[in-house]
Amino acid sequence: MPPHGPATPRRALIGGALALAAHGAIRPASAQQATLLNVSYDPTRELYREYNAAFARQWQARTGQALRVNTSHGGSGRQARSVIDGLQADVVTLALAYDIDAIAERGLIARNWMARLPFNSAPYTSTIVFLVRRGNPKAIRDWGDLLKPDVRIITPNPKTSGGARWNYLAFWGWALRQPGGSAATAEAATRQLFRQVPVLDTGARGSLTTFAQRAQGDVFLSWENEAHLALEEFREAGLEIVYPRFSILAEPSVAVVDGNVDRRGTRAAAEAYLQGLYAPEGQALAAKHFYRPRDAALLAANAARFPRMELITVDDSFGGWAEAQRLHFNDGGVFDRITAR
Amino acid sequence: MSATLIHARPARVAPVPGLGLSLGVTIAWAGLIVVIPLAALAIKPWELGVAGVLASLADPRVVSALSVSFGAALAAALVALPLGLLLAWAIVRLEFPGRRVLDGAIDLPFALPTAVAGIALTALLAPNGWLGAPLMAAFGWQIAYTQAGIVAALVFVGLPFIVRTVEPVLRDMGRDAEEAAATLGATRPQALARVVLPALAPSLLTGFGLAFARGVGEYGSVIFIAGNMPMQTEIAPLLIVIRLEQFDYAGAAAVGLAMLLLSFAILLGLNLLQRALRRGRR
Amino acid sequence: MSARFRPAHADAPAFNAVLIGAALAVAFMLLVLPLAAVFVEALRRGLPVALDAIVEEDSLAAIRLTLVVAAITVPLNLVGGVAAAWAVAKCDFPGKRLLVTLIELPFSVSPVIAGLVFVLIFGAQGWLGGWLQARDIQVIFALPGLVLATVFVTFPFVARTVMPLMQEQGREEEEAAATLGATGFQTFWRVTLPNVKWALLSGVLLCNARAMGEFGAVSVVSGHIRGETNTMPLHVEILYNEYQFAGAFAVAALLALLGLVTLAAKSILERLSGRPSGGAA
Amino acid sequence: MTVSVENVHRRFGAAAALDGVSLEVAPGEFVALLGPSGSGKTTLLRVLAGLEGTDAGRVGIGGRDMTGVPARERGVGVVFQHYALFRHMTVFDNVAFGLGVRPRAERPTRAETARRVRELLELVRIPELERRYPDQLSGGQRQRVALARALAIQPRLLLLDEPFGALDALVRKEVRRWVRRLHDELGIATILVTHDQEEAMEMADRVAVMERGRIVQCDAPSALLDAPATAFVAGFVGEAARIPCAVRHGVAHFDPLPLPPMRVALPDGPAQAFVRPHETLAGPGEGAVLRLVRAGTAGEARAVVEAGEATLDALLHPQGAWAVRGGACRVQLRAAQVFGAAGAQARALPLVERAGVRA
Repeated sequence: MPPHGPATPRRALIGGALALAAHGAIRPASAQQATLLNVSYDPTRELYREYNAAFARQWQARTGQALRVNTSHGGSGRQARSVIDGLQADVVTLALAYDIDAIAERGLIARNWMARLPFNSAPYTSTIVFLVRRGNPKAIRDWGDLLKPDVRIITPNPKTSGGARWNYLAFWGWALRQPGGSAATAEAATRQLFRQVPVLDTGARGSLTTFAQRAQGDVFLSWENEAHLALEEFREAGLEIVYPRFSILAEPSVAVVDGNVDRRGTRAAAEAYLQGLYAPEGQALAAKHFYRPRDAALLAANAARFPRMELITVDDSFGGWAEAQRLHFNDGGVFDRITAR
Repeated sequence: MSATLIHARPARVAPVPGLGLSLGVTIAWAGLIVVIPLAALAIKPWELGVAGVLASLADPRVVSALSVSFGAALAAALVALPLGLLLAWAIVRLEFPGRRVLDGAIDLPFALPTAVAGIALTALLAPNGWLGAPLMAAFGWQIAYTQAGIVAALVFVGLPFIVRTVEPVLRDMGRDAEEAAATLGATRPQALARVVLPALAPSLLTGFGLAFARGVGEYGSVIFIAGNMPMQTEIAPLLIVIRLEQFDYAGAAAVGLAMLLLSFAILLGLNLLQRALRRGRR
Repeated sequence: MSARFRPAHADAPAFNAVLIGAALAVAFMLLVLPLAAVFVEALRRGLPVALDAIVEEDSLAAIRLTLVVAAITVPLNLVGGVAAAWAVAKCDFPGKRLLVTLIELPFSVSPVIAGLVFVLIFGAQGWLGGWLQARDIQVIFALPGLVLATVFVTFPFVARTVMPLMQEQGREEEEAAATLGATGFQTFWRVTLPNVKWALLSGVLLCNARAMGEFGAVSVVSGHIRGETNTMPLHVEILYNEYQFAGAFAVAALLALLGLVTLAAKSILERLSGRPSGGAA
Repeated sequence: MTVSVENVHRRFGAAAALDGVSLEVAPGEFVALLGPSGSGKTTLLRVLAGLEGTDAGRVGIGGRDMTGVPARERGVGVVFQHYALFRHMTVFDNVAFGLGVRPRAERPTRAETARRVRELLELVRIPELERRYPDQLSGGQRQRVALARALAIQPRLLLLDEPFGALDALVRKEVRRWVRRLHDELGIATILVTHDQEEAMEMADRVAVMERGRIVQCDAPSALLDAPATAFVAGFVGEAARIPCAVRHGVAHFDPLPLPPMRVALPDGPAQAFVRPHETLAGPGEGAVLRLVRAGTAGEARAVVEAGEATLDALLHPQGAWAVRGGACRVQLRAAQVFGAAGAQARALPLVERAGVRA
């Protein structure tokens, strides 16, 4: 080693420094190839992989500019936090309006973001359904069946997963609507529900793996689109979807991150990217990946894939996301209370 | 030396040169990478005020997560201690085919990224896994998604620390002391209990401390296997992540600081214990 | 006649056999099985699928990024670790114990905290966030952040493996070199370094293995952008979350292989050097 | 006999560490095992201690057959080469160890143990060190602790494995005398393993010289010097130069070395002559060259001469101005031990005795 030794660390240092520079430690505002970064949540991977390619094609056809759309996926809350901490997202497509509000609070997104696009800035909707094992051995048909003593429920942690918050609120909404239902009875029922949860993964994807791959639990509370994906991905596990009569209208929201696009000069592409989700091609892709499209005609055409359900909304039943978050999910909220022993 | 004649006052001569440069580099390096970041961790929580920090730590979930993390790390280090000693003994003292391979395999947990280890351990120990299924069938034991799962993951992570701290001491010790004990009339168990174990005790304690400290903070390998149920199998690092995701930076830092101080206190205690064990030895 | 004589200080062969069996069983269950599980899962859908997952564009980007991060981290920690070991082992100064404690501190810091501290400093809401943003410098969610978190986590490896050896070797040789007129650098280069080179290499290899495999800390500062800021361990997580289990385990197996090669190199070096080193931790 | 070793064999793989060793040690006797490294002396000591097994042969200690008896039941005190003190125990605890590990029925009371330990520390003259740890002691002090520890079990036999190797020269000499005196006081049969012939000669009643797993000669020190049994002993014990020669008709010829032939009662053939410095005389004359002249410790003058290919230590005889460095001289041998083929040996004497050569 001695003869070569001296150069090695030095060479590596120089190499490292070059790589550092080349890799864009200091990112120039205008890159040769335009890039967009879509910071999204877990279950949208398949949808956006396809949509990104389609949009890049469109964009090049329209403007002649080559565009690469990158995506980042993770728990919705973590993703919002990353954007707040400086992840250079051009658009965010998250599971809850609340997470986008959190970014807006730090001034990166205009406060009126929800009004800037149609349908509360949610180009597609989803809902919460049940995924059960083949033949539905525990005969789970509706929310009430979840509380049967021998039923074990798999859901991610509402603290870390957007989808899990929808699960939680859907159940709470159902409990409220039962005869004699009140906040107190709903809390008691939800407490019982979480007693029957053996594993709380941090995200929807981890939970589904636990349910399908590790054979934990009898029912998985799932995004509708995830449930359909699971039927394909875990064909050998033998899963079935159960549509409860009643569920919640999940409105995954999207927004342009004003603070970032203005600095990066990507506003035009970013806005077009989100608008494209409302265009026929975007809607069709959403429907293909089992998101309920906003386009009424398209929804009607897919009626067989999206059974009609009675759906409550967060705004109507919980007074909006900020209120729901404060009451249920913040530290010291109802969720903390019911999981405390 | 003539130096004393030339200098009016006694001259302090650095025996080995290079202190300035090496110390400069070291301090800059340690300062930038360790001191400043940890200072940030130490300062951040106080944005909440003293009462706020205390309240944030008194949350039963925090208390539970901390006790799960520390308890599991302690249990894992205790489990890994005899296993590590066994492996170190086998590597140093026993002759058998595959000893070299075993020696190499000890470091596997270092080589396997923690997340991968977590996934692999979950796959093994889940009730339908290679190990989990037979354990479930034979004893009705469930490892994955229980505190036992956390302990299992931490044993995996901590084992090499114990083996690799005990091994060199065992090697260095040779057999002289045991032979001396034998010639003095000690039975084999007496020799092991009175001569071998006490001689290994300081290194066992060091390995225990390392495995424990590593276990307390472990995240990647635990998160997949833990079950993450609040108040039961939720570990402190996960709580930090959760608080971060709720944009509660100060709260996250408070948990982090508490973890750091607790492990520091425990390591300090172990150090003192070790010094007591080494009384009089230089 | 007494060929079966067993000296009093040795254990019964049967007892030793039990020990060996137990050791192998422990090693098999705790060490070999998890690794085997990785490879079995990787090959479940056949070698071609596994290879496809590795040569896929985003995987290659993750491999490249991982190597770049390791290539920057290791030399930084090499220089720092050697300087620290030299200062501690060969010189006297006040505050030495404190420095040693500081160097070992990252071992007992949760990787999650390691990520957190850099968010607290460099995040947009952090101490330097505004200043950095005004200059359009990206630290976290980019290469520098990944490198910082990795350097923090792997910080003690080189120092910890080299320091005990340097201490054990004492100062005589350096003092001898000084009396022969060598400068500090010459002394280091010609006397100290050759004496510790095997331990140093072994520390470097451990540092490298850990740098490539770090998950918790980089997970906090990565941003998880496919093809951009995903290191291999993070890419494993992503593939896993996309239900591409074979792909996830294929990349994991590649990582494990890199680690195994590193460890094999380390043990070969140790054998070559003829000194078993306790370079754990 | 305190120790009787009969035809003991011990192999390690293909190498025979002990190849038919027999040795008897009388009660109270001090025997040294002397030999180069690898000659089997440490193996023999370990066999006696019960730390090493034997492949064949018999080991008896104090009249009891110890073959196959484990070390802990032998009651043999061992001082190890590097002392093997228990580092985590104080001096006191080290010495008390052998008493504390006895079966409960034979174990002395705490007070009795303390008394015995203090007595032993007194005996080895380090009573003030009982609270210290081994790392806080000097080499000489450690050695005393090791000795006290070995004596604590009241051994019938004391084994010392190169116990003075780690001490510096001045201390070593003093400690050697002290240990020998201690041995004489206690009367315990002692076997010392050493590769230092001076040590063996000075301390032991008898010295057993070992070569390649055998004891080639076991005799009083003076007998080893005067009548070495083999060429190996002649070369290994005492100072001697080895000179090849050829025997023809009862005369040893040193050609081509410029040395006078000697008469010797050996059959014809090649042989080896061993000459000691005090039997080699350098006088005025031709044939050899004086390389060095210096005063010996007893007033005699000594010289180093170059006789052809051979360099010999010699006595200058007569002393005088004739002897200058680089000057010519003539070498005569007063006597030599000559070993012929097949182990035959005889004392060689000058052919002609000249007046004045006799000392």
